[in-house]
Amino acid sequence: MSIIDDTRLRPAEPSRAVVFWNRYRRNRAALLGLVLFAVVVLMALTAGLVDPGDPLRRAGAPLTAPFVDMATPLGTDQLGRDILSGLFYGARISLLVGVVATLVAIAIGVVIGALAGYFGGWVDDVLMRITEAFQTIPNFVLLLTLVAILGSKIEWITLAIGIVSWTAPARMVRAEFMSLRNREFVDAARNLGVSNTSLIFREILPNALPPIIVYASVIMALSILLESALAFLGLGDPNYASWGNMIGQGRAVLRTAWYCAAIPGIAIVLTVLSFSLLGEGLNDALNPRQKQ
Amino acid sequence: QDVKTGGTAIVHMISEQRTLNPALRASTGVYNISGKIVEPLIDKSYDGYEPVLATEWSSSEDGLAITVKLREGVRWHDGEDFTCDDVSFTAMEMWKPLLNYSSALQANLESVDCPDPHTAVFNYSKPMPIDLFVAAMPDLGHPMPKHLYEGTDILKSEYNTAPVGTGPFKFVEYERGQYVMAVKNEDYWREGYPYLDRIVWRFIKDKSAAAAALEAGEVHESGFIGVSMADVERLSNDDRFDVGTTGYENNVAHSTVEFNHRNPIMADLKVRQAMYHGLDIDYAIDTIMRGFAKPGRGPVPSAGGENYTDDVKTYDYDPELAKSMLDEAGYPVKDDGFRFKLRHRPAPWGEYTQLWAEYFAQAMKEIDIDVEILTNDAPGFLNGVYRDHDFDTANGWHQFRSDPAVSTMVWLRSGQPNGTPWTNQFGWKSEEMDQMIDDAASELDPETRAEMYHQIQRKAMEELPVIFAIEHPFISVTSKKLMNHHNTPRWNSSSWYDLWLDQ
Amino acid sequence: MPIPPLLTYALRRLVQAVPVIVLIMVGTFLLLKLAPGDTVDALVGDMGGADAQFIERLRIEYGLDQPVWVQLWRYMSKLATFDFGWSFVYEQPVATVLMDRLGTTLLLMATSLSIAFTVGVALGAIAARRAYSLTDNVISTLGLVFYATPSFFLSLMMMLLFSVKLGWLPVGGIKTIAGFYTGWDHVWDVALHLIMPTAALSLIYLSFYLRLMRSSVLQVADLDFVRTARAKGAGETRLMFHHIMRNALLPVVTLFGLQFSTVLGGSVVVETIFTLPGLGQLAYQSVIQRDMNTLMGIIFLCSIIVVVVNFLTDLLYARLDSRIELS
Amino acid sequence: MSQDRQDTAPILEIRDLKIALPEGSDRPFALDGLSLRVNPGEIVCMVGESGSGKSLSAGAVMRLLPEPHVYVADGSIHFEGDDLLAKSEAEMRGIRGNRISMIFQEPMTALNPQKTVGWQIDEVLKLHMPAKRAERRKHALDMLARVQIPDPESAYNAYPHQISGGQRQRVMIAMALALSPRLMIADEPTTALDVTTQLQILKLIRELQREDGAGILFITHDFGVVAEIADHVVVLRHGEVVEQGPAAQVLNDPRHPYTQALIASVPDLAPPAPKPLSDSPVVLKGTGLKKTFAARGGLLTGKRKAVTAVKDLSFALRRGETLGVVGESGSGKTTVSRLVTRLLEADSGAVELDGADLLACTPAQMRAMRKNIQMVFQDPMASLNPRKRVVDLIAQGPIVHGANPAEARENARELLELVELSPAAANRFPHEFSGGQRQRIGIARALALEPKVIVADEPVSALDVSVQAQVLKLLADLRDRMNLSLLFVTHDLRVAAQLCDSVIVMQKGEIVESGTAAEVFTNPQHPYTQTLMSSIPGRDWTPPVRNTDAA
Ligand SMILES: Nc1ncnc2c1ncn2[C@@H]1O[C@H](COP(=O)(O)OP(=O)(O)OP(=O)(O)O)[C@@H](O)[C@H]1O
Ligand SMILES: Nc1ncnc2c1ncn2[C@@H]1O[C@H](COP(=O)(O)OP(=O)(O)OP(=O)(O)O)[C@@H](O)[C@H]1O
Ligand SMILES: [Mg+2]
Ligand SMILES: [Mg+2]
Repeated sequence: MSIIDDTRLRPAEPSRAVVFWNRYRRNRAALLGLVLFAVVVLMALTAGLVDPGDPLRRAGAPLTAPFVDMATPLGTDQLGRDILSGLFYGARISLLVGVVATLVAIAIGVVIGALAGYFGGWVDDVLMRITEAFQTIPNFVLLLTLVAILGSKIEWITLAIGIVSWTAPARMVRAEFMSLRNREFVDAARNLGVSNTSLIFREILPNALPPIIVYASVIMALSILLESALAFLGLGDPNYASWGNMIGQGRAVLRTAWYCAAIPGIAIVLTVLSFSLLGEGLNDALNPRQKQ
Repeated sequence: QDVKTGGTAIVHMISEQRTLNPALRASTGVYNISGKIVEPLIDKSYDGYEPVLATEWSSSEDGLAITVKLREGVRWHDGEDFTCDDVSFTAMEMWKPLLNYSSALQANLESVDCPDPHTAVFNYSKPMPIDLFVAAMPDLGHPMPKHLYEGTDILKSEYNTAPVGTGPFKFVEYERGQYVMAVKNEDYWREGYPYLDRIVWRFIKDKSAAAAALEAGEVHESGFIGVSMADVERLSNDDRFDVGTTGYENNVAHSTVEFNHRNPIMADLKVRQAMYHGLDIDYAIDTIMRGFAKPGRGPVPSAGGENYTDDVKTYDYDPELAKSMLDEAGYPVKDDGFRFKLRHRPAPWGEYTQLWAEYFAQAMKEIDIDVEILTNDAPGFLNGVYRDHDFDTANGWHQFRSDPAVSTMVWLRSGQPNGTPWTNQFGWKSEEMDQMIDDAASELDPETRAEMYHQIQRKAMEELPVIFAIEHPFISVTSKKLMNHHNTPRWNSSSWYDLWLDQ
Repeated sequence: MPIPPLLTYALRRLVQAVPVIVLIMVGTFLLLKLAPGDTVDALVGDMGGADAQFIERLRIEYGLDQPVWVQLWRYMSKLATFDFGWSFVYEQPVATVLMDRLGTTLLLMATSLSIAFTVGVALGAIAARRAYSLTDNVISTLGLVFYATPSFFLSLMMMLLFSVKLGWLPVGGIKTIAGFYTGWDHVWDVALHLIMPTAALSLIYLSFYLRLMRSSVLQVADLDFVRTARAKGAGETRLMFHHIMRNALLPVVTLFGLQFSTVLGGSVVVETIFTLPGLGQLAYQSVIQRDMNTLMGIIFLCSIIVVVVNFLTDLLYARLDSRIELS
Repeated sequence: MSQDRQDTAPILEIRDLKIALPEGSDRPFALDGLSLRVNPGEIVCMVGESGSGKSLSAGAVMRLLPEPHVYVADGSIHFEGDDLLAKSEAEMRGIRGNRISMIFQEPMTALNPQKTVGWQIDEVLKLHMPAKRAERRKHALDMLARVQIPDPESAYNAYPHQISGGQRQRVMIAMALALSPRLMIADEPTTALDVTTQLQILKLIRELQREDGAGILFITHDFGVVAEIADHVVVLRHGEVVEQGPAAQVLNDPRHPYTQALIASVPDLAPPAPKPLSDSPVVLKGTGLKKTFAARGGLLTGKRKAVTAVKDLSFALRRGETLGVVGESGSGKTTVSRLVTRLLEADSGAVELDGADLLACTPAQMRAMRKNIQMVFQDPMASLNPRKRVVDLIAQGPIVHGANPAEARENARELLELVELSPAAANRFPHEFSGGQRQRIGIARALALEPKVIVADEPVSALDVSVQAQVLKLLADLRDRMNLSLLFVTHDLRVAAQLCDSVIVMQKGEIVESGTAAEVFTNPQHPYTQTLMSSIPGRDWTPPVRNTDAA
């Protein structure tokens, strides 16, 4: 053994998950985000277990204030529906809308962005023109149009939100792909005879994911806000208790029964906040740039 | 109290009225503005029909000719004289071919003769009941100045959005999306009127914002339930405002539940009756309408005068009964906990319609019927229900227009072409009912006519082609600074010549 | 005479924008045709009903009885001559309808975006400067909270507080109706009316700029040339203003261009609540009314605005980034 | 001489400096007990492998450590007798750039891209020199002239991106010397530059320092540079000083085994005896290759000028031969390697592999052909997919070409042993290895397909010298054992000299000279080749006889 020896391995590092977690928990705000997020998830999961069943059922006298009747601890709305129950079921809808719309947006964005960024040239030109077109139409107006076409079913609303949100991830994926496709490991794989599809999805995509995952939290937050704005305009799906619907209807009684709108409003603020904080935490953990 | 003259009254309007020509568009929204600028031949007061531009009217024996005497010395806002030519032109060029609803009413109008400048003779090919004619005139009888329209494309005339009339106020400007303004007509034929200097209609789409504007004193009146029901109730306890339904006697609406009778389940009378028993109408009136309503009793509302009767079959809230009726009808509860599933389309107008739909779904769930609400915007709704018939149940509100013949009967009469909104597109057809409606429409004797409508009303309550669940007038919130307000049964559509502002 | 490079550049951008705009127009047209119902349905709905012949006649009048592609062709060939057509809902030429609203919307967007931009950038820079301190935490948290608050919620709360409770600000509208102000009084009046809507819009977008600027500053502060400047003996303030800011602004400027159209969408809700006669609300109404021509006009106008704004941000970018030369 | 050094008053004196690293780092102290002094007019070179703490010691002197995570835990730093560690931040600002100045490695990024060169020089003057604007401008122009920038006036108004890398580094130097500092710290100031430019810069630093009599703390990892410039050498390893002394002594008679090993790793310039290859078959042959990067410009930049990266290039590579491609940055070396492997499409020309024209293959045929021609890349980190385990990285090629995955993985483990890595490495991810180890994995991956030709683009230029030697040795061993042909691209002439049988020298996309390594190195014909050869830093220094076994 000589003094300089580069064949001896370093001791094995802790697994990625552990490293990730260690980085993540350094950010205290992100931890708060995680806790809030966990609460929302828990609410979504336990809706129906903890609380009286159907959130659309008449549960008590209309417009009972919070903490007055213990059967409806957070009060009831105009039709006597239990707000607490709506809050729990609403968590389910908000998460569902957030997650599914995000998946849709990311899926479209990844495909378009990956093809444009990987192939460049005219493929890029065509796809980017389409992306620009989508970006130029105000997204909320497009959303309204889609909802006008598809109707206000929660499935369609979610899909529509996904459709209006894909441009940003597409641009991002494209940028990532454009920088990654010139990286040597891509050349290395190509030089091994790997096909384009595998190059795109097996070699490049996994490396492009971290910023996309971070951005997913932004889309998720925006999706929830979009859904609530739709509901505010009366275009929500009334078959489900969603926070947006609750605010949309609650605001009619804002002056007399503030809690109908304020409680779900705060729930939205906290949930969106949790996504944002989560996103920042993920960003710190996945793309460590600056050392604190 | 002494009348004060001058001042500007500011009125809230929920939605913008793009055209202001009441001879092209019959809708309360249009009248709300145009009523002050353009006058009808006849208006309605609490004492009955009141001459405006017409001074007297009479019918020939056979009902084929109606003669109307016109007021003399009336001038259009541009200074031209108002004459029979204007009436004749408007009736033939606008009321008959272009005016919604009026086309059906005037379908048999052959010509309008002008024996002298202030006499108009309406010639019909089939008898026209004078009562019906008169009842229709406040809404469907606005003459427009011939000299401004003749020889132009009437639908694209600039005067459609800048109307020239004979009314107490003259149109000034229309700022899209913001307001319409009209000023005092110094040359008004009613001497000494109007009191106000100016009226401004402000468009505020958002109901909460409208309530805020009322409270901030930026708006004096909001009609047609322009604020949320909660705010109506709240402001009714605020002594700065008069809140009430007076002045809407001629503008009463029903909140309804409509069935698609093409669906065999809905076609089953027992099911419809059971569903009616499942609806707690009183609860809905209390919570949704805040008490400003009463239970419906069929197609003619209590505001329908002699044509109305309350001697009809009624359906009390009794969910247990409803359930057993459904069981009997052969729709027991299945494994999924429901008897059957309904796709329900709510009309997208207004907060309480939405709530009514949600209450309907809620109530149906109590009797084990699953209701899926399909929300759409207006064209989507109208298409879904009235053209594609893609629904099981629907709800909305329908306005009664002072006479059953020109309003509610279309919901029961079969035979309208597909896609005509607010007609019987429900797949319900009863030869008997059709006959009864036709007979009533051409019956000239008022008493017999009323009796015929009672029959129709009773039959409708038995067979329930549509549930006329709640009858509600509209509600106004009015600042107490306004005087002489809501003093006619269609006040928001009237000319407001005697309105004044106490300040 | 040689054409100035800026002009050629502008021309090239214009030519590039044409296919995008055509794509948008055709896409929107077809999309809207997919929606159930048409203008006539909406109009009749608005009127409170009409009889069958009347409806039939309107359809023919508006050309809605033609096959879709005929309608599309008619529309596009008119558009090519900058004829936006007639709005059946407003019974006015679309161009008039749009021009009525454009001013308000541009005013609203311009003020809220510039406030959002300047305040966001300033706060972002301050937060980054004191990264991980209390100041940073307060600024960042506030930014996130505003970002997380639905705009309608914020608007309603503001209206409740400032108009109803305190009576300081008018509830809505763009000016005092029947106020008949002129000159500076008019300007002041409009400004008063715009305070709340502007605040509601800008607070939301502010947080975007704030967060981006913060991370951008942190990133730039780590770059070598900042270290060089430090080694020259430059103080923190000098570093921030002369070295970091300008470089950190670049991504923020890009976002500014990208976000412009989003703001128009975002203003739908705010305009509705504050009754501002702007394009956002008009767009929403046009969708609901199936007012094809008006909606298409808005989208067209909006595309033009976005193209212009992107062009301007590119110029700004080029001005800020000496590495880019327009040719 | 060592006596003299102690007598003069030092400009900089560091004693027992300890710099603490944040918790969780690989070692608690980045620097542990560094002592050194810099006398006036003296260049002290600090050498050591990557991560040994060189940059942090410079940071400590400037008081620009990334506190509070990294801080001076112990020791003292005296500058002209003053205790720097006791100075306030304001006092330090007065010293930085004025009495102590600094040059950094990357001239690309060390200048603010948004400010003109003149502004940036002016900034340092403005901060420390009470003078009028015109006066400062004149001074700045003088400085630019002093660092031999051709047209100082236009350089003054230029943005950094408008001048070349070498000129940028001159600007940095001008900035550093503008106020005649007592001490200048240069952190690898020439590493990013071409050999020819490097030599010019080194000479410039030397001259200017002679004129001003400043002390220089010069950080480098290249013993060639040390030999070129140093008066005194400090050798660092893992934050500890292993040896220091006068340059001549450390270079020619290193005492510490580590220093000895380091010096032994420096390739010497004598090429090996030519192998008898003329009768082996040609495996790879390029004819008339041409590549022009036609410029599809960005939206904003418009059309860029077309760059001809390679024009009319022909070569032949025989079995068992190593063909070196040398030339300075931008001469087209990488382009050649990518054309040959068809990672770039050539504009014209042919590449024959065992007689088959690669450039004429269909994509599918090409994928099959790739088996025969493999690559080793420059950046050992960037060329390994960070999301894949080593075993999968190595087995990927065979699996793509139809091998049984389980067998391919088994093979991969064996290959790891071949490149002298423990099979335990198989299940790790690339980031868990050092640079040299990663390059070994890269070699194993190339070998997994049992190719006929390996194309290596600067395979060792990202590695420390010591490791470089080992990787080169491995490569040479494998080549000989498996009778591989190697197309070896490098800008480092020392490396080329050590490994290559024949060499082609490129300039601006063209071959200016080719021949056996021995011919080209001992008797360069073309003037360009001659300049290249004479620019090799420390070319007059021959590392002492290897008395340690470096491997
Ligand atoms: N900001 C920091 N935070 C934590 N660790 C650091 C920081 N900067 C440097 N280090 C660690 O300190 C050690 C010495 O770093 P330094 O930059 O001085 O090395 P170097 O000798 O200059 O290496 P190179 O030749 O690669 O530039 C390394 O192990 C590095 O990981
Ligand atoms: N993708 C590309 N697009 C445009 N120009 C390019 C591209 N790749 C290389 N060039 C240009 O081609 C020329 C040759 O580049 P190449 O990378 O082959 O040089 P090199 O000899 O490998 O340099 P280095 O030693 O810096 O790696 C350079 O002028 C470079 O700017
Ligand atoms: Mg270093
Ligand atoms: Mg290269």
